[in-house]
Amino acid sequence: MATIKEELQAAAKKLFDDDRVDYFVGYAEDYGHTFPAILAKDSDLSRLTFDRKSYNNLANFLPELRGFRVGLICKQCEVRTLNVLAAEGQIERDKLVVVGVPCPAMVDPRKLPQGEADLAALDESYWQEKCRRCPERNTPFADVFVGERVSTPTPAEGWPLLEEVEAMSAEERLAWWREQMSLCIRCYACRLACPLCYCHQCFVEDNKPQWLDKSVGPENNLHYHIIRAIHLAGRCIECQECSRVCPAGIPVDVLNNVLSRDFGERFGYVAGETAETEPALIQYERDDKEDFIL
Amino acid sequence: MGNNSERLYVPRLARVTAVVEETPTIKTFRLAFEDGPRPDFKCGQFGEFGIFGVGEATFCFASPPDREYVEITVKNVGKVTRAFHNLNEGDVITFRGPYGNSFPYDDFKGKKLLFIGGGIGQAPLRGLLWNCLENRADFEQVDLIYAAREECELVYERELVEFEARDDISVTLALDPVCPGEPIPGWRGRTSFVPPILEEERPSAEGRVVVTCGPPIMIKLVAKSLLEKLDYAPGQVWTTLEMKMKCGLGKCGRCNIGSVYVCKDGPVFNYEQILSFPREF
Amino acid sequence: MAAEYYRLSKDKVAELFERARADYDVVAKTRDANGNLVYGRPVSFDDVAFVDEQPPMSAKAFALPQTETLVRYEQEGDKIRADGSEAPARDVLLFGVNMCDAAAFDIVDRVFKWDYLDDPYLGRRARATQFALACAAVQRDCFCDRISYGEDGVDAVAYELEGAYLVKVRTEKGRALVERYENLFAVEDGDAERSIKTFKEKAGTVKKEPMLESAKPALEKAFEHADWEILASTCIGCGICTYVCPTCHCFDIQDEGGSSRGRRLRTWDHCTGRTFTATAAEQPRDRQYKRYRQRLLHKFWYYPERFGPLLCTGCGRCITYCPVKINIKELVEYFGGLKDTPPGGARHGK
Amino acid sequence: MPRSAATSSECGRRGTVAEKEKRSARETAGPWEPNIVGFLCNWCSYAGADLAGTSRIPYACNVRVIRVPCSSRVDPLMILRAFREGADGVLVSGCHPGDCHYIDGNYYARRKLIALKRLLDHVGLDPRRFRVSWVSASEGRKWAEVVKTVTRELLEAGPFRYEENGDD
Repeated sequence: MATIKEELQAAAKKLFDDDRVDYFVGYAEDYGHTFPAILAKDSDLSRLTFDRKSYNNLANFLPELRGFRVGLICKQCEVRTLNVLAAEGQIERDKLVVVGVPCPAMVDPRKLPQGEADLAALDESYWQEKCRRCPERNTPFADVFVGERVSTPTPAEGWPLLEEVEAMSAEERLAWWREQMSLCIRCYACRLACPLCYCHQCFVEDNKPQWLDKSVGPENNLHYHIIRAIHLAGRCIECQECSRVCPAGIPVDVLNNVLSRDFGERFGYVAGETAETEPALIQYERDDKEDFIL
Repeated sequence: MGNNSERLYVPRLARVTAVVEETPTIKTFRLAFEDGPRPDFKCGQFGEFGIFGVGEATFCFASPPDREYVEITVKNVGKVTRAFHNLNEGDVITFRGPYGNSFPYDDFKGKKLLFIGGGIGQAPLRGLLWNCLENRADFEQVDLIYAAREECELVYERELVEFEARDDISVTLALDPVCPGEPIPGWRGRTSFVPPILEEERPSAEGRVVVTCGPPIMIKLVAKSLLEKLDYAPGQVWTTLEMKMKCGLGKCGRCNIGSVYVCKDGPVFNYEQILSFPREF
Repeated sequence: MAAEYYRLSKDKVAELFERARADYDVVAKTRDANGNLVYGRPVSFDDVAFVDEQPPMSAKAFALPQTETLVRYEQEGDKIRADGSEAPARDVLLFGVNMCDAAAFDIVDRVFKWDYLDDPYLGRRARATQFALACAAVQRDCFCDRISYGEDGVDAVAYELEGAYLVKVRTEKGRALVERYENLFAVEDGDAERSIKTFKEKAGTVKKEPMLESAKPALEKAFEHADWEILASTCIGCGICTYVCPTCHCFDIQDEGGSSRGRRLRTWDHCTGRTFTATAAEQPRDRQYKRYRQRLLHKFWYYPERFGPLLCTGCGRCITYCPVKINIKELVEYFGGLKDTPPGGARHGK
Repeated sequence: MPRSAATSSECGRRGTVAEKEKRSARETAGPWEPNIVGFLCNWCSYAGADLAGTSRIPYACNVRVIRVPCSSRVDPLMILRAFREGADGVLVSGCHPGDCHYIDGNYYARRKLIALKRLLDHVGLDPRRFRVSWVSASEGRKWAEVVKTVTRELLEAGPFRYEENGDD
């Protein structure tokens, strides 16, 4: 992976020198962590990196940089996110330079062994679950390509944790979700780490009417997570950032997977496939299948 | 100290005895305390008034300290204020306080006082204004400039007429210009923002104290014009800062600007202090 | 009171825990449903993790719970009865709490005792005894070696030596704990302070200059530094750093229920949130970097200026659990003049 | 909450919908009765319910009706808030697909309610608590049937316990 850092730093420097961007959003390496960084013309580009801990979805930082010309490092997750954002009219395409990077499959920080580990060598058991289902590791389109194309192993089928929870009875599922929700501290990191949660005033901030009580507890938390999943129905591209950032380790993306799978089976719908794919809830078919309406 | 200090957050209860509709969006509520003596407050202090089931909000005392009743003026802008606007006479509200500091009344004695109120900002000034008028001899001169967005937004309109009739206070009323230069038909006052009026009247800084309250943008522009064009010293311009507050007694960490807690060290500040704060505005 | 030193052999810790449960409401580290280490109320010592590992959530919730009822009200006829929450019924023993959590209480007490006495918080603090377990190694992102607090506010602390713990008792509450279970403790005769010093050197928790307190003068001039915008704009404004933090204490007051029955409660809030200071008139902190700047300056400038100690014990949780790994120590060093290169290299001007 | 559309004699003496405080008191006389919030679209289901009333069709009066312009006006937030405020069951009723006064309002509503139904089923909420029906303006009898089935099933399901949250 050594060369990808130099290629990235060269690409960033070229964009600044050609005055094509005001900001460059990528990953930086410092104090033992890899983290998202917004760099300007005079920033020290030598920190730029791309490794298997570059799991943040960088499309999440575009709203804060609205109006500026931005260079954005994009792996497959970011590209599918940009497709959804473009379909929803949130992208100023002419102000965006997509820097495509082939993705080496990201590691799940919770599975990382303590202390230093050679990330490149970590096998599938350390990967984030989404990476096993990744259909294509190379970015389909980009303004600037960096790094050589990589081969994509055949994607795994299904959602293991979702299927495990669905195997339980209704009472067991309710008890399981209530127990998970008793660990939720409503920090809203899952909402704010999600690039598709960009509403200026979110329903959790409403108080006229007050949809959601501010007190923390299993019921209120469950209501919040259900509505969050509804608002991502047919939009979520399963970058799994919401589950990664949860300090209590709650697999909140399972709720999103319920609808991704259901919308796939029921409407043949895959979120973020192309920039023209309309969000699922603003379109319909006359014969949409349903099995519960009286 | 606040009310029953051993139960800091348990509020006292007060009953609404009168509701006056000042403007379509602003009402004044008169409150009576039946569970004990009326809270003893000074001009400039505030309280946390609330409605059980809805919430609490921060309002300054809009009546002079020596009246037997307490009045607050509420603009309908949010969840709690809307619930206040649905109150009728006889309804019960909750109260915690009085909190915060007050206008340095004694330092103002012997000076010329210029009150500059903007819209709902007239509420915190009203208590002090009546206090000064009832001890008018303490002050060399009392002037009032009161501005509002439009005529139906004029707060305490009956009292403004009363002040205009008095000879010991000069009153200038102003509405925001709809289109510059054109007077508003049937309007007796000026049609201009406050800073141009100040720069035209040029009230001298000599022995004068300005007390201003209104939308933050008005306070900033008024202070700017006083300090930069009319060479007032920052210490002569007093205001009450409006930061979001929840506890009102220095615990919830919400109202601070730099190391200053607006609910404990304020809300009344002079511009000398404000200029020493970090530039949060 | 002068410190006293005792020995507690490792095999007596289980017995101390079991016996303490009769007299105290014992809080100790245990595992939750997802395997996270948490401060909980384990029933038997087998569930207790008597380790120095740091739980994601600090012990703050045992003095300032995340959601707490301040007032319950009930309509009776035309009268409304409102009563406050009850003080805790039993003494609480924080058994094996990290030093950075134990010391945080002493720092936060100052704002809750400032003029008005916050009775719900102080009620719990009065009945709490802290029996800390010193860290034998620096953990992931800790920097308590750069913060000058020591063992302040800790009733008793155990240092793990060969086969036994050296227990240093610092307050009346600490002595009461030891006296109550006298037969488990032996008086320490050796040079206790020296073995504590060697313990800290081995653990790497000896204080190292420059201390972060020294950043305050430069921070006071850095409010309008151009690099805040670029370094803190990656902050997504979630509540993790403030909720996991042992010293962040900001809260919101809300009502729940109908007009005739319900409660007025207090619940944690975070200054990094979008609506923390939003009012009808304006929002002074309208950009995300201003909100992050508020959190850092409150801890390293505003609070020490007002109450003395930094509002930080260097536990590093806000770095470990930050979704974008913003490093508060590096930013304090950069804006506080202790370092001249910004973390991650982002910078506006030269 | 407006006056209930059901005006059958059986319900008359219970009068208008109680203010939410009385309902949360829950000590209504007699055995426990399920408390159902019904979102009825103005053009079809509300008219159908009205027809049931004017045709003197007796049926249970457990449904507190909220009239909405179209079934697609019903936001999942309202449905979950209804459970939070004390509802034991929520019924959303609109025009049959194709009859919508706004042409395709109920088609959008169908997808949104499918998504909510799938999530509520997944987290284990009793499926009898959240029901959707298509009732046209002429189907007074069907409306009475729908309410009867929903009420009967909720009597079996029992009250919806919304736990008081997060006390220390």
